[in-house]
Amino acid sequence: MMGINKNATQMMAEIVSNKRVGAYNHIVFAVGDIASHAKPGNFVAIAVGGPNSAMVLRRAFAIYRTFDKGSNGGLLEIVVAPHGAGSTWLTNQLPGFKVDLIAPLGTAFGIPTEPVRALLVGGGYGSAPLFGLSEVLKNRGCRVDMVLGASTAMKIYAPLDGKRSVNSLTTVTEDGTTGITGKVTDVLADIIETNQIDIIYSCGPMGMLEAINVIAERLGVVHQCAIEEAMACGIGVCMTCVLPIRGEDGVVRMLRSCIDGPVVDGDSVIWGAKRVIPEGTWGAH
Amino acid sequence: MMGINKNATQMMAEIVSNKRVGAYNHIVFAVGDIASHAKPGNFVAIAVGGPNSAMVLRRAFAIYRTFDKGSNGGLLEIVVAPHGAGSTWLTNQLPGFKVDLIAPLGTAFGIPTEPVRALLVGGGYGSAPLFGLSEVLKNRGCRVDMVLGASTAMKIYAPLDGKRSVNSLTTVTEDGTTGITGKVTDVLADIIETNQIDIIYSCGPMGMLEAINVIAERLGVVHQCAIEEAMACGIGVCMTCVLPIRGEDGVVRMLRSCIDGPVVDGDSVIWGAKRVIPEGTWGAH
Amino acid sequence: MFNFKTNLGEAQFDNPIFTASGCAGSGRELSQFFELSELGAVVTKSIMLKPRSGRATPRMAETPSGMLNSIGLQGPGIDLFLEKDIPWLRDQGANIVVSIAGESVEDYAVLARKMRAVSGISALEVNISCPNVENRGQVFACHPQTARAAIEAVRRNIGGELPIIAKLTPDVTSIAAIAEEVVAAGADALALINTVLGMVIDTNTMRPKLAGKTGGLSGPAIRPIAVRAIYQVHEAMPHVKILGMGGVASGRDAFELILAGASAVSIGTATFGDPSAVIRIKNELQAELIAHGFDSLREAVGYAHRSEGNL
Amino acid sequence: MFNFKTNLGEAQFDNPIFTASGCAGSGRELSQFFELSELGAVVTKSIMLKPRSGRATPRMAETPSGMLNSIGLQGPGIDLFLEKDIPWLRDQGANIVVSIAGESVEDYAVLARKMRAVSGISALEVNISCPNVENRGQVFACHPQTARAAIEAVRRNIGGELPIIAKLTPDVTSIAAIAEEVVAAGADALALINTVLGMVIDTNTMRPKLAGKTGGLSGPAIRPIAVRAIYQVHEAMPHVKILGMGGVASGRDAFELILAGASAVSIGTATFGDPSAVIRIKNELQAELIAHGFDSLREAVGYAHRSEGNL
Ligand SMILES: Cc1cc2nc3c(=O)[nH]c(=O)nc-3n(C[C@H](O)[C@H](O)[C@H](O)COP(=O)(O)OP(=O)(O)OC[C@H]3O[C@@H](n4cnc5c(N)ncnc54)[C@H](O)[C@@H]3O)c2cc1C
Ligand SMILES: Cc1cc2nc3c(=O)[nH]c(=O)nc-3n(C[C@H](O)[C@H](O)[C@H](O)COP(=O)(O)OP(=O)(O)OC[C@H]3O[C@@H](n4cnc5c(N)ncnc54)[C@H](O)[C@@H]3O)c2cc1C
Ligand SMILES: Cc1cc2nc3c(=O)[nH]c(=O)nc-3n(C[C@H](O)[C@H](O)[C@H](O)COP(=O)(O)O)c2cc1C
Ligand SMILES: Cc1cc2nc3c(=O)[nH]c(=O)nc-3n(C[C@H](O)[C@H](O)[C@H](O)COP(=O)(O)O)c2cc1C
Ligand code: FES
Ligand code: FES
Repeated sequence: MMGINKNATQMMAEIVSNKRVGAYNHIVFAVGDIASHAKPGNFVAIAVGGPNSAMVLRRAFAIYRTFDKGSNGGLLEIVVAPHGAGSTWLTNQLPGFKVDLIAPLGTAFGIPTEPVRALLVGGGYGSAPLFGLSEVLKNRGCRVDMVLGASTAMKIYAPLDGKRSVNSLTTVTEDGTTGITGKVTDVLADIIETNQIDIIYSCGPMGMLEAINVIAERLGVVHQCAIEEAMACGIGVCMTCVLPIRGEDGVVRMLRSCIDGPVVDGDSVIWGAKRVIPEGTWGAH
Repeated sequence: MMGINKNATQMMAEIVSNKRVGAYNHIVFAVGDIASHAKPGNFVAIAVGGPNSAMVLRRAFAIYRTFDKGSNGGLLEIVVAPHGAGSTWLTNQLPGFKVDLIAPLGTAFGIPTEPVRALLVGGGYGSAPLFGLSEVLKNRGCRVDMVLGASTAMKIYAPLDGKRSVNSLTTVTEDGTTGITGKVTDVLADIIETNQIDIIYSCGPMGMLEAINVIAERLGVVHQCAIEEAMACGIGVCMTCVLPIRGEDGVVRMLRSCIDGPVVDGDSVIWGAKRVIPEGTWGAH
Repeated sequence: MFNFKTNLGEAQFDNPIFTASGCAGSGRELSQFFELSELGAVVTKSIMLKPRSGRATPRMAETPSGMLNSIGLQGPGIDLFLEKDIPWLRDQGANIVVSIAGESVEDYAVLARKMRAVSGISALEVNISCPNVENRGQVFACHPQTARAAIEAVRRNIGGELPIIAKLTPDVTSIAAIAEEVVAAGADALALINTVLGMVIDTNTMRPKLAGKTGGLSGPAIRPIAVRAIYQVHEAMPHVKILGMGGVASGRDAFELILAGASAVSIGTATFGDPSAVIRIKNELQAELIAHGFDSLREAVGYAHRSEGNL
Repeated sequence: MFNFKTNLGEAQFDNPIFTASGCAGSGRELSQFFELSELGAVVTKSIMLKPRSGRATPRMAETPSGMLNSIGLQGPGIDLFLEKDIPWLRDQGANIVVSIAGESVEDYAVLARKMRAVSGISALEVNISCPNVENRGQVFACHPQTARAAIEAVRRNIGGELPIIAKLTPDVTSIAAIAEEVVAAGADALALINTVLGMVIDTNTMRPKLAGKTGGLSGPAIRPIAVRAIYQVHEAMPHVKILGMGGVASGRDAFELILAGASAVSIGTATFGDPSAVIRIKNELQAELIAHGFDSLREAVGYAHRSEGNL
C-alpha cells in the first residue's frame, strides 16, 4: 500500500480560462508550484458548488497538461464533460473565479527507460491525459501512435497541438461522424501488429479498458490503464474507490484507485468485478 | 383567515442593480407587472443559493419601493442586510443574474381615507418599506414624520430622496455615531405630543415594535406594525410563521404572519409570546 | 398512451403526485398557483378532534438540505374542518385524502366515526406519528402495540368504505415490523415516511432553536432514509401499496421512490421553496417514466427490486 | 488562558477534535496535510479480527448535503494493524483511540484481550453498529440485549485500564434506552452517532446504487439527528461523557454538538471534502468558545440544557 502522492497540495486556484471544445470544457487554472510536480496520469480533486453547496464531495479530473512557469505562473489544465450537477457547475464558472483544488494526486503512467513503440488509446475525455504522456514519451525517443474513440465526433477530444505530438492518430466513432465507424477495439490489433507496439497506455470507460486488456493480453503487449472508480475523498482516507488488484505476491486486494491508481497495470486488475468481490480476494468471506 | 395575496406571482427576476449602502445592499429587480400590484408593507420571497444549494427555503424581504413602468419595465427594490448564508449569497449576486422571486406577498399598511398626522418608525433595514409608505401618505395629504434608529450610523438606511419625502426625520443611534444617542423609543413620546400624531407605522425588530406599542397604547395612538417571524414558505402553507393575535371577536389565534401579516394592528398582537403560547389562545391546552 | 393512474387500496387516482400532509395549508393558498384538480390528490393537514393552537414559536429551523419543524398540529378541529375546508376542496374538483391525528386511541375512533359520513373523500391517511398522551407522550407509531391499537380503532369505526393509509415514522428500530403490525390491524396502504426527529441548537442563544426543542426533519436531506424505508417495507410486503414521501424535489426524486416501491408520492418541503413544485414534479416524473420506456406508472413501482438476473 | 482540555472516562485529551472512525485512513494519508499530534485524538478505522475485503463497489453515493457509504469494514485485521499502524501512529505523537468491531460477542472478547497489552492507546471505541452474524445479521446496537452483551464482553476482557467508548447507531426507537444499557454493561463513555441507514436508487440503472444496496448516511444532512441524539442521551445521563459526531463541518457545528452535551467531537465526512478540516474546525471551535465568553471547553458541554430561568 502506497501513501498519498507526496507532492499533493491543497490550494485556491483561479480559473484562467474556460472554453467549450466540442462536448467538453477545457479549463485552465493558475496553480503555481503544483504544475512542476504533476506527471501524466495524475489527477486533481476539486470542490464543487461553492459555499452552501449541497454537494459535499470533491470531483476528480485527469490532468490534461501543465505548464511550469514557476510559483506565480504554473498552469494546470483539465477537460471536463458536463455530466451531472458537479461537473456542470464547474463548466459554468468564469475566469477569475477561484476553486478549491488538490493536486497532484494518484499514480502516473510509467515511462519506459528505453525508446519503445507506444500506443495511446483514449475514450471520450479519456484522451486528455494522453497528450501530456505523448510529449514525455516523444522526448524519450519513443514512437507514439494514438487511437481515440467516442460515441460521436463532438466527444472526440483531440486539439491541434495534441494531434501534432503523435506519429499517427486514428479516430473511431460509433455513429461514424468522424474517422472509422465502430469501437476503438476494432482497430487495435491491426495497429499493434503493423506498428509493432511494445506498450499500450489507455484511459477511458472501464468497459473499454477491459476490452483493450483482452487484446493486449492476447497479443502479449504491456498495458497500463487509468481507471475510474467513484471517489469520495481522492486522498486515500475513505476506502470508497477500491477495486480488486493482484499484487506482485499474487494476492488480490481491494486497493484504492486514488492512491494505488488511477494508473495500474492492466493485467493486475481483476476485471468485471463491479458489484461483486472476486473469490479469493484478501479478506473476502 | 385571509387567503394569499391575490396578486402573488412567481417569476425569474433579473437583478438590475446591486449596490452597497452603509451596512446594507440596495438591490433592484426587473419584475414586470408585479411592480404595479405591490403596496407598502408587502414583501417578496426569494430562493437563495442557486441550483444545488443546501438552503431549501426562501428568504423574505420587505419591498422598499416599486416603479411601475408596465410589464417590461416594472422595477422592485429591496434593502438587504448580509446576515447569514442566504442574505449574504443574495448580496453577492451581480446585475444580470436572475433570481426566483414571489411577490407581492402579505398584508399592506392600511392607508387612512382622511389626511392624518403619521409617524413612521423604522429600526435598521426596517426603514425600507416606510419610504414607499410615506409617499403614499403624502399623496393623500398626510403630514409624515419619521424616526429611524439603529445600533450605529452605518445601519441607518435613509437615502436622500427618502429623506426628502418626509416632513421631519429624526435619527437615533445607540452608539451616537449619528443623530440622537439612544433608542427610538426615547424620542417617540415627545414627537407624538409635539406633532399631535394620529397614527404610528413601524417596522423593525420585534422588541422595538413591542416598546413602540407600549407608548402608542399609553398615548392612545393607533399603531400598525410590520412584524418579522421566521418563515419557511411565505405563502401560507407551512404554519411556521405564526404569532398570537386577537381577532375582532376577541379570540386569540395563532395567525400566520405571511398572510395575516406582516402588517398588523399593534394592539391586536399578544406581545412577548416568543417560546410560549399565551393562555387562552384558541386551541391551547 | 401513457397510463399515469394509480391506486392505494381501493382508492383510485389519476396521477401519483399528492401534496404531503401539513404542507399545503387548506389548499386555498396553493390554488393561487395551479388547479388543485391537476394533482393526484390533496392530502389535508392532520386534523384532530378539537381546535389546537400548536406549539409556540420559533417553529422552524433551516438545516443543510432540509428543515426542522414543530408545528404541533395546529388546526381548527374536525368539525370546523368538515364544515369549511372539505366542501371548498370538493368544489375545486380535488381528489381528497383526509389526514387525521389523535392523542388517544379513543380520539382515532371518534375521528373515524366523524369521517364515516363524509362524501367526496378518497382515502383516510392516519397519522400515528404523534404523541400518545395516555402513554407518556410516546409516539403511537414507535411501538407495535400502540400503532396497532390506533389503526384498529380507525378500522372498526370507519365502516367498510374508506381505504386507510397508515402513516409511519422512520424513528424506529424496524419500520417493516411496524408496517406488518398496522397492515394486520387493517391498514389498506402505508404512508412512508413522516419526518425524522432532530434538533438544532442556536449557537447565539446557546439553546435549542425551536420552542418545542426537538422537531421533525424533512426535505432532501432525508430522501435516502425514505428510499430505504420504502424499499424495506416493499420487500417485506410487496402487495401492500405505499404512498412515498421524504425529500422529493424533482421528477427524478419521485421516480426514485417509485422504483423503491411507492405507488404514489407526496411532496412536502419542496412546496415551501417552490409553490408549484407539485405540478413541475408531476410533469418531470411523467417525462422520466416515458424516457425509461414505461407505458404505465404501475410497471415502474418497485422496479428496483427485480432480481439481478433481469439486469 | 483558555482551557481546551477534555476527557472521556479516564482518558485525557489536549483538545476535543478527533477524527471519526473510518474517515482518516491509517493516519498516514492525512499526515501529509498536518501533524497528527495536533488533534485531540486519532480514532482509527474499526478493526476486526481477520483481514476483510469489505463490500463490493460501488461503495458510495453522494446525497443532498451528505453521502452514503457501504465500505463493509475493509481492513487488515487486528494483528497486522497492531504491528504496522499503531507503532507508526505512536511515532507521530498522536493520541490514539482504537476502534474495534466484531461479528459475534466472542469477537469482541478476543479483540479486547488483544488490545489489553497494547501500550500508548488512550481509549477503545467499540463499534457495535455492525451486523451480528449470530443473530440474522442484526446490528448489535439495535437491541438492548446484544448491545449489552458486546460491551460486557469487552469490559470483562480489557482489564481495568482502558476506557471503553461504546459507539451507537441512531437507527433505534430509543437511543437513550440503548445508552443506559451499555453504560450499565460497563461503557465509560458513548460515541454518538454512527451513520443513519439509507439507500439511493440510480435512476439510470433503476437499481440500488450501492452494491450492498443500503449504506450509511453521513455528512451535514444528519447533523440535526446527531444533535438530537446527543441531547437526549445527555439529558438522560448527564454524568456520562459523550464523543459526538455527525455532519460536523465547521467550528460552529462542533460547538452545537458540545452545547447539546458532547465532551469531544469527531469529524468524518468533512475530511473528504477538505483534508485539513479537522485543524480548521479545531481553530474555529476555540474561537467560538472564546467569543461566547467561555474560559474552558468543559463549561460549554451540555450548556443548552440549562434551565430557562438562566436565560
Ligand atoms: C480518476 C478520475 C479521473 C477523472 N477524470 C475526468 C476528466 O478528465 N474529465 C471529466 O469530465 N470527468 C472525469 N472524471 C469523472 C468526474 O470526476 C465526475 O465524476 C463526473 O464529472 C461526474 O460528476 P458530476 O458531479 O457531474 O455528477 P454527479 O452525478 O453529480 O456525481 C455524483 C457523484 O458520483 C460520482 N461519479 C459520477 N460519475 C462518475 C464517474 N464517471 N467516475 C467517477 N465518479 C463518478 C461523482 O464523483 C460524485 O461523487 C474522473 C473521475 C476519476 C475518478
Ligand atoms: C416579513 C419579513 C421581512 C423581512 N424584510 C427584510 C428586509 O427588508 N431586509 C433584510 O435584510 N431582511 C429582511 N428579513 C429577514 C430575511 O428574510 C432573512 O431572514 C435574513 O436575511 C436572514 O437570512 P439568512 O439566510 O441570511 O440567515 P440564515 O441564518 O441562513 O437563515 C436561516 C433561516 O432562519 C430564518 N431567519 C433568520 N433570521 C431571520 C429574521 N430576522 N427574521 C425572519 N427569519 C429569519 C431565515 O429566513 C432562514 O429560513 C425579513 C423577514 C421577514 C419575515
Ligand atoms: C411544516 C410541516 C408540517 C407537517 N405537518 C404534518 C401533518 O400535519 N401530518 C403529517 O402526517 N405529516 C406532516 N408533516 C410531514 C410531511 O407530511 C412529510 O411526511 C415529511 O415532511 C417528509 O416529506 P418532505 O421531505 O417532502 O417534506 C409535516 C411536515 C412539515 C415540513
Ligand atoms: C466512509 C466512511 C467509513 C466509516 N467507517 C466507520 C468505521 O469503520 N467504524 C465506525 O465506527 N464508524 C465508521 N463511519 C462512521 C463515522 O465514524 C461517523 O460516525 C459518521 O460518518 C458520522 O460522522 P460524519 O457525518 O462527520 O461523517 C464511517 C463513515 C464513513 C463516511
Ligand atoms: S477516494 Fe477516498 S480512498 Fe480513494
Ligand atoms: S411562512 Fe409558511 S405559513 Fe407563513
